[in-house]
Amino acid sequence: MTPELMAQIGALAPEISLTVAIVLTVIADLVFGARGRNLVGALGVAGVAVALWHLADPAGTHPERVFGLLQFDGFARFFRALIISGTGVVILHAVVFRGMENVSRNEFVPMLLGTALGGSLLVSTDHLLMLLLSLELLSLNSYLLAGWQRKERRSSEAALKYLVYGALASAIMVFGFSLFFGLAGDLHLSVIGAGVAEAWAGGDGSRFVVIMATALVLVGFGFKIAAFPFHFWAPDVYEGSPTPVTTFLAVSSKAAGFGMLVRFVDGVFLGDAFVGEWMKGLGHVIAVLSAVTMTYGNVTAVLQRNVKRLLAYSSIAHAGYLLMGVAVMTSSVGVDSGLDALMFYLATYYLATLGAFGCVMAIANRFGAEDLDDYQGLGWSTPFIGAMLVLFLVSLTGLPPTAGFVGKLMLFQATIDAGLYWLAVVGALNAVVSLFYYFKIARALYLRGDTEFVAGLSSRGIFPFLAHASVLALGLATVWYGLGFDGLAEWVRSSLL
Amino acid sequence: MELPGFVAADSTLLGIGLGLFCVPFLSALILIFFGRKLPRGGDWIAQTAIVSCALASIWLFLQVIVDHGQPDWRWWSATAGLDWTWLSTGPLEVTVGVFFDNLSVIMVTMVTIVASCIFFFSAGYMHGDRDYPRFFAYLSYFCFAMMGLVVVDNLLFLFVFWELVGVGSYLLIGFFYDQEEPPKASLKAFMVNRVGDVLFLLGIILAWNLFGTLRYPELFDRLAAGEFAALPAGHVLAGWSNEALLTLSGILIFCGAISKSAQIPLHTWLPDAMAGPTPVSALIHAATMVAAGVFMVGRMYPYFTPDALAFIAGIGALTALVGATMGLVMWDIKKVLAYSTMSQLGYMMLGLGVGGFVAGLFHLITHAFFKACLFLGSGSVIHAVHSQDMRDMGSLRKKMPVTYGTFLVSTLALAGVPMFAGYYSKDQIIANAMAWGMTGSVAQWIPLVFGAVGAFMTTFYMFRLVFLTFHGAPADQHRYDHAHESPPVMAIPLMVLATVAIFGGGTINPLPHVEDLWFNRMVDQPASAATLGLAIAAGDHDAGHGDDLAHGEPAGHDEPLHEPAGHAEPSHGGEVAHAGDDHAAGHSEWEEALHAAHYPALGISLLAIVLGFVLARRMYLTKATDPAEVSAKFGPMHRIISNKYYFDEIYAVGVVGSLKKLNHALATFDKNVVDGIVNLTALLSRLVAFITGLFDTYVIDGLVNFWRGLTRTLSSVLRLLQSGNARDYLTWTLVGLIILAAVLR
Amino acid sequence: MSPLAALPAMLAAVTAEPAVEPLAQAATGGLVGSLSSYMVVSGVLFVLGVATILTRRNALYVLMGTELILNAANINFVAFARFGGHGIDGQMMALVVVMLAAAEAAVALAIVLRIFHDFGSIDITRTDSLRD
Amino acid sequence: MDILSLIIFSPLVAMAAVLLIPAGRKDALRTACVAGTLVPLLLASKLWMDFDPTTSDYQFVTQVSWIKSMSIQYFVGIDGLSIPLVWLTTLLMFLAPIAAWRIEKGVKGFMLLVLLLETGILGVFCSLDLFLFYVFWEVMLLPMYFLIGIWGGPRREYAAIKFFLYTLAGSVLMLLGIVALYLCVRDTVDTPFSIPLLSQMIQAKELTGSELINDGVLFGWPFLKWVFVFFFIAFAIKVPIVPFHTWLPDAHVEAPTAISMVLAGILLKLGTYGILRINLGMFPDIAIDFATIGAVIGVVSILYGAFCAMAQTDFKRLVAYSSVSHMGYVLLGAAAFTSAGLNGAAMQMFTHGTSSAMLFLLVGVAYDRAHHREIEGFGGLAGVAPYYTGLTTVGFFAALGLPGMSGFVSEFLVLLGAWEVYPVLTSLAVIGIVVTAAFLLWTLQRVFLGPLNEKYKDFPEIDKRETFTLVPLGFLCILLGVAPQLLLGHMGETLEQIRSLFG
Repeated sequence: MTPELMAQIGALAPEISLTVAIVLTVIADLVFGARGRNLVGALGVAGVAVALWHLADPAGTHPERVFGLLQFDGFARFFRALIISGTGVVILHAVVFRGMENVSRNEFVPMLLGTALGGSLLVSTDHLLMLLLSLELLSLNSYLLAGWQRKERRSSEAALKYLVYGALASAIMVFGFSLFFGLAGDLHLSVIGAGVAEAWAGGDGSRFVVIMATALVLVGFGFKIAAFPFHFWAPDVYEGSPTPVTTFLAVSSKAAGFGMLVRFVDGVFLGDAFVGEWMKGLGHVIAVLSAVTMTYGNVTAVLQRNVKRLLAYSSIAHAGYLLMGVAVMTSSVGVDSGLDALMFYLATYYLATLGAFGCVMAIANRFGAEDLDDYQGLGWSTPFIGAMLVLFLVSLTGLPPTAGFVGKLMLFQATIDAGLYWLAVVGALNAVVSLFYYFKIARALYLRGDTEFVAGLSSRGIFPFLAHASVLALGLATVWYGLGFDGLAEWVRSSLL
Repeated sequence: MELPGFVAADSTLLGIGLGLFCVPFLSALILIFFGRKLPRGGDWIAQTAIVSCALASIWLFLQVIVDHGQPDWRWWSATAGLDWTWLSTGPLEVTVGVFFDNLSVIMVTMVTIVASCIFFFSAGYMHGDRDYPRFFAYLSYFCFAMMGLVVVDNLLFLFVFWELVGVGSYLLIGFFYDQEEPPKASLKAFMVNRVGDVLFLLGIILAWNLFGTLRYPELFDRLAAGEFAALPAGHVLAGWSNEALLTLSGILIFCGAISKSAQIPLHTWLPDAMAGPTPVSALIHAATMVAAGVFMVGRMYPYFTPDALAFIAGIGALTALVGATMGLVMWDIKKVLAYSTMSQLGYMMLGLGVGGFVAGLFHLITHAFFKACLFLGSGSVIHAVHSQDMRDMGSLRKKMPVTYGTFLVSTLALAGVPMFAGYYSKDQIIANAMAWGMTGSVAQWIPLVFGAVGAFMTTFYMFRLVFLTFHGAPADQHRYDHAHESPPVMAIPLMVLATVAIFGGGTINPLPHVEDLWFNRMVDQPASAATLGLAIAAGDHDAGHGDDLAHGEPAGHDEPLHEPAGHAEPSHGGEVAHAGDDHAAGHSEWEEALHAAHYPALGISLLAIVLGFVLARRMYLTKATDPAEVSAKFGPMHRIISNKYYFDEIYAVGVVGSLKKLNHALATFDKNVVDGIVNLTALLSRLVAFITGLFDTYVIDGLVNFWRGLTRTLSSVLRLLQSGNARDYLTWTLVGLIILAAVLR
Repeated sequence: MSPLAALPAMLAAVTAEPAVEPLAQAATGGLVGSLSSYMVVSGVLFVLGVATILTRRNALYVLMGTELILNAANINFVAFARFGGHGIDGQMMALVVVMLAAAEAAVALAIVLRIFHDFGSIDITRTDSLRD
Repeated sequence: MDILSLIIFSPLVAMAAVLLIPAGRKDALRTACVAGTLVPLLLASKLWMDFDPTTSDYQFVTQVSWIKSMSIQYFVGIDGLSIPLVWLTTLLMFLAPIAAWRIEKGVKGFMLLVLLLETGILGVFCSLDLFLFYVFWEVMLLPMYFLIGIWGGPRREYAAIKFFLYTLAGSVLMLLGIVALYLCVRDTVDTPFSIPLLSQMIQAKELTGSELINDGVLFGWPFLKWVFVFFFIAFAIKVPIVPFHTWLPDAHVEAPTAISMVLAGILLKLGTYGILRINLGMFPDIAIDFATIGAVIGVVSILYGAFCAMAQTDFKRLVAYSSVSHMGYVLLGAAAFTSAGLNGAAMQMFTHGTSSAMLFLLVGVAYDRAHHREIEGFGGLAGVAPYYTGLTTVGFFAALGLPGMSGFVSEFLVLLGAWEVYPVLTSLAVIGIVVTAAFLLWTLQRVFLGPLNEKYKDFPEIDKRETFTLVPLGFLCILLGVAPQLLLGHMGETLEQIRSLFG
């Protein structure tokens, strides 16, 4: 074992600690069985904590390039942080989630950790093979997690839909990979980029190949980030799967998808051999894609009654917003400004969505309510959760003084700067539409029903406390980054590709 | 400007000026807040306040007349030191001070005296009313506003108090708030006035734009110096000549007076206003507030161009006639007086309009006293018989001699019978009207004609009133039996006013030398600053008032405004003198006409009086008395006498009947057309309001909900895609793939 | 020089696109024809896979369709690696894909069993309780 | 901490205090809120005393770097335009919890939101940094939504969301405008959000920082014109100006009395404040192009609002529409660019703040007792509630611009200033004065005068609490009518400076 090999392994410390956590949780499950529920949860959280601690990189002397497959740069760190910490919060909530009481949570935790592992590798690699591996690690776990509630018919249906859809999407993407491989003769994104440029110069036929390959691959990405028209799985799966899984899909999985997309776009299309007109076309397509996606998501969300489904559509809409960033990247100017805005927005979206789902789960735990009609007047019974939920919704709408507002600000700024005025206006108007359905939740919580106190089920113990604490922390972070977002902005800026 | 040989110092003047409206205001405040707790509802506070005001103004009055021991009639005016900056931002500065001249001194004296009488009268009249203190609070408040109106030194504040006076009237007309009529009447009064006031306001704004100041002396100086500010280019009125602008502004300003002084066509509120308590009618709708319009016109007199004055004269004449005609047919004693007031105000405007500045204002003063007396008298009657309908009255002179006496005196004064106050002022108006007719085109005779006919009718309806009320047989025995003379607190004010009604002229010489009348000696007709200014503005501009400004000696300019322009020449220099010459020339010609008109006018009015009296007597007095005696004593002669009366009745039917028809027609015109117009506008505005309301609900809200609607429809369409069928999803994916490939090309 | 230059011609063959000049150029190369034949096969497989997915309602068939697509990709990888003559990246990729396909199949079977258990059929058009 | 920041954030401190009080102890909560709103009032009064009226510069300025990454500053300060509104805000927000004393439902939440609202409003008036301005601007919306939506009348949900959507639609456009401006100067200056700096640069035509300015012609309009329009729409919706006004009647009518008072008294002023501060103060050259349109819209609002008010049968709706009419004067005066016009507009903002607040309180008194607002349903209340009637009369006369009351001064100044420029429009606007008087006095007559409606023969007289809320406002109306210089003196210099922008 040469020292630099050791160093490279050291760079993998977060992933390794996740793996360890997986193993330990499985063992704990074998040993203690159902009784070890809290222990398993604790181990999972601990693993995440350790991973994050490693990610913070106290030593700070890890090489960026590992095994020629992984690129542990700031970008990777940013996304890994989001994915892993998100998973941690999900585990916290999953342990106390009443919807899953009749099923074993002990395998659930390692599976979640596995998805986190896949995600963190996915955003770190710039090699198609590694990318494929980690992507499938993420996906396959997700399929199973979606169907976790054995007694739930809807759960298994969700799993099936997710599976079929995912299988097709990934297959198509792989086919696209193969074409790219053919064009470049290599699996490294940068080389592929060079190959693409060359091929584009090569005449109509090879351009056609480039286009086909790009389209095929975009299908795969579109599926992961749930962008129109590859989003169809999202509402059904979000609604059907257990809420913790929904949360994971909405947060970590989406983050991973975007990380992958950005890295791919950056490596392949924005490489050194930069092809102007081609990028222009691609940029416009992505811009349109983003506009359509956000509009579709917002508009369709308006009539939803089920909160999870509603949030699913909202997450589609936000995918559209995030695509604004990609559009800016691929537009003639502002690779960095676009990526900057995208990552910042992703962070804010992550805080708000995680928090919102946390509140939804808390309400579900307490009152078993998942539909707007059951939410009526509950805000008066759980002032804290209610207020927090409103706060997160405000952030998702993009109003000050929350982080969501700053995220939108960044996006609009980048978009206008790139000259995509129409896209900025569409985004602004979409914000108004989104207000309309987000505040249906707030309305149900406070404006409807009577103000008298509804007891509901109370839950004691360390994990419920931690779950609430996490919600509070997320809320504080949302406000904090809404008012003083220097730290976040710095981090994002330092994490650009 | 210092006061020529005037004993009172500025500070005294200022003290009086402020006191005149502060003291009533304080009493109003005290009464409104603590009235109920005070003994006797605190009426004594209000009375003390107003009496002290009266004393102060009388003192001032005497100061003006008597200077250094012997009479000195010289006109003076003073801005009494106070120069308070009301608002000042950037170029905009409005300061306000107290301003006295003979006119305002006379005015406050009149107002305070009449008011004092009425305050005491009210103590009897309103005795035992639930809101007794509130009544006096309102009265005091009104006096405060009225005083302010008189003593302020600029047009804007005149307008301010003008509106406050209107509020006083609004409150007092609607004093019996829990009845059906008074609130409506008060609303009508306020609204009709509001219409005139906004026009007034526009006039003020125009004046401001023309001269950049609203303080009388400065305003008239700049006007006389022809310092017209040019309107900004591109302004709608930018093309107009100075004269046209001045006329427009003058007429707009006069519009305020039209509504306030119940001139055609904004007079309709006045009769309704009689719904208020009678003392209120006496104070506000006879003596003071309605006269404020006349006072304003007098105050702004130098500002009016000949055209504007002609307009004023026309309106006045029309009002004088129409008012009188309507007075003929009323049975409600107060309505008769109301229409009479209206027509008298028309006389005043007429007088002012035809150039009889002194005559018009003189009539304002005299009329105030006897009309107040008449109203109080009617009040006393109503108090006695608890009815306002003359057909319920009759023969009251035996029961209430004091009331009768005073009432009769005032009637004579109003009719303009020689040796009574009204005679001296009214004749001057007629004379002026005649002179105007003589010095001008044919159309200028109209005021005289209308005035004369009006004078005849005035006499007629006043005596009809007197006969029906105080003479003849009691129409309603029951009421008659319960009728009684009013208590001294009501009677004494009547006497005071009646006294003034007799001696208000300052002489009882039936053929006085007009110039010797006290009012004529105290008040001089100001030269028309408009004429001067326009003349100068017409002449070469920069040289003319350029150095006038340079020397900036206002005295040189405001002398001619207040001295008889006839002997104004010495004090002028340059263009002003030149203009002054023309003016003086025109004036002397006018003097001759006036002189020539004097006796014919006298003849005309006497004729009118006699005619009116005889007619009234035959119709209402004799017809009423005879049947009783005849049927009692001489049955056989009954038919003959009654035949005799057939004459009367034929006569009545013949002449008066047609008159009545005419009046009915006019009355209906008034009721249906004029009121109709008011109602129509109200209706229209309601209609517009309704339509706008609809527009609001459907169109604009529609636009608003458009987004929501669109979103919802789109939503319900788009969700069809989400069929839940996995294979559809897969299909869509591949479709998406193809689309992507296609667009990427 | 990699077969890139020739690639358009082969795809042209697949997508029936007349591209005369590259073909002529391709004729000079030795192994061109065979690469193009691989391409044809993979293209056909891809189309078959898509067709399967679109026509069959049985979940397993659908998944098999995806397998077909994956295999089409595999053929590409291997062919390109072989003819492109750079290393064994392609072969490795192919192996990985096969492996992943197996894993996916395992997961898929589990889920499909659940579906059969819950819905009594594995017809993907019948599982539509989740919808708008 | 400087006094301005103290004023802005002291309500937040009070919020913390209120949070600690258990929800059950309602009176404690109310008292705490009143105390919490009293502090800013006192501080603002001190501010008024210390204010130097002889300069048009910003005073009590605090300028500290806040967010480095976008060089956003915490930049607050006031000038003659904002200080009256700041003081008015603190006053009305102090009266609001007193007026809302009778509210029993969710007292704690109510008081918290009121305090939050106060911070938001004060922030908007004080902030000189566009970002800060926008943050406060939006912070205001949320409490308002819940205050209307939770404590409002029957149609509160509709009213609340309508208000919210409307204002948001406007403010997102404003946000785009702000961002665009930021992009223009991002590279050239180090405080790209500072309102004073931006105004100065725009007037000096120094906005060359971005290609937006150079080749920024969108749909045939120069880019800055769009920015102007975006800002204007945002503010116009807030004012509200016909045809953006329809949220207002619903919001005002459904909101609880105290909130209607705040809405009419302050929130509407935010719009006109923005127009004066940003549209005029920042883009004078563009503002001139839109002046006539502005004046026309203003007059339309005046007449339209007045006529609509006349058509109402609902007491509160009538008052709401009268607000539309009154705010029209502000626009008319502002569009004239004359000294008198601007002074009138600025003063009208203050006077309408007092008079309309008074009207809503008065309506609230009637509603609390009768539980309906049908004008025809009342009648002859003067007999049973003389003091209530007296106060109402004062309020109505103040609202119809009676001389001697503040309304007259502002309206007179507006007309005076506007007449030089738009004689015809002004002459039309005068009709509004008449109609306003008509519907107010007509209402007075129908509700308070005439024979007593037997249903209300034991109509309770206005109580001390309500009187306490009404008297200060009435007093202000009269005081400023008698001595407008008290107010104008503070505003004059600033407005003169704004006017000087138009030559």
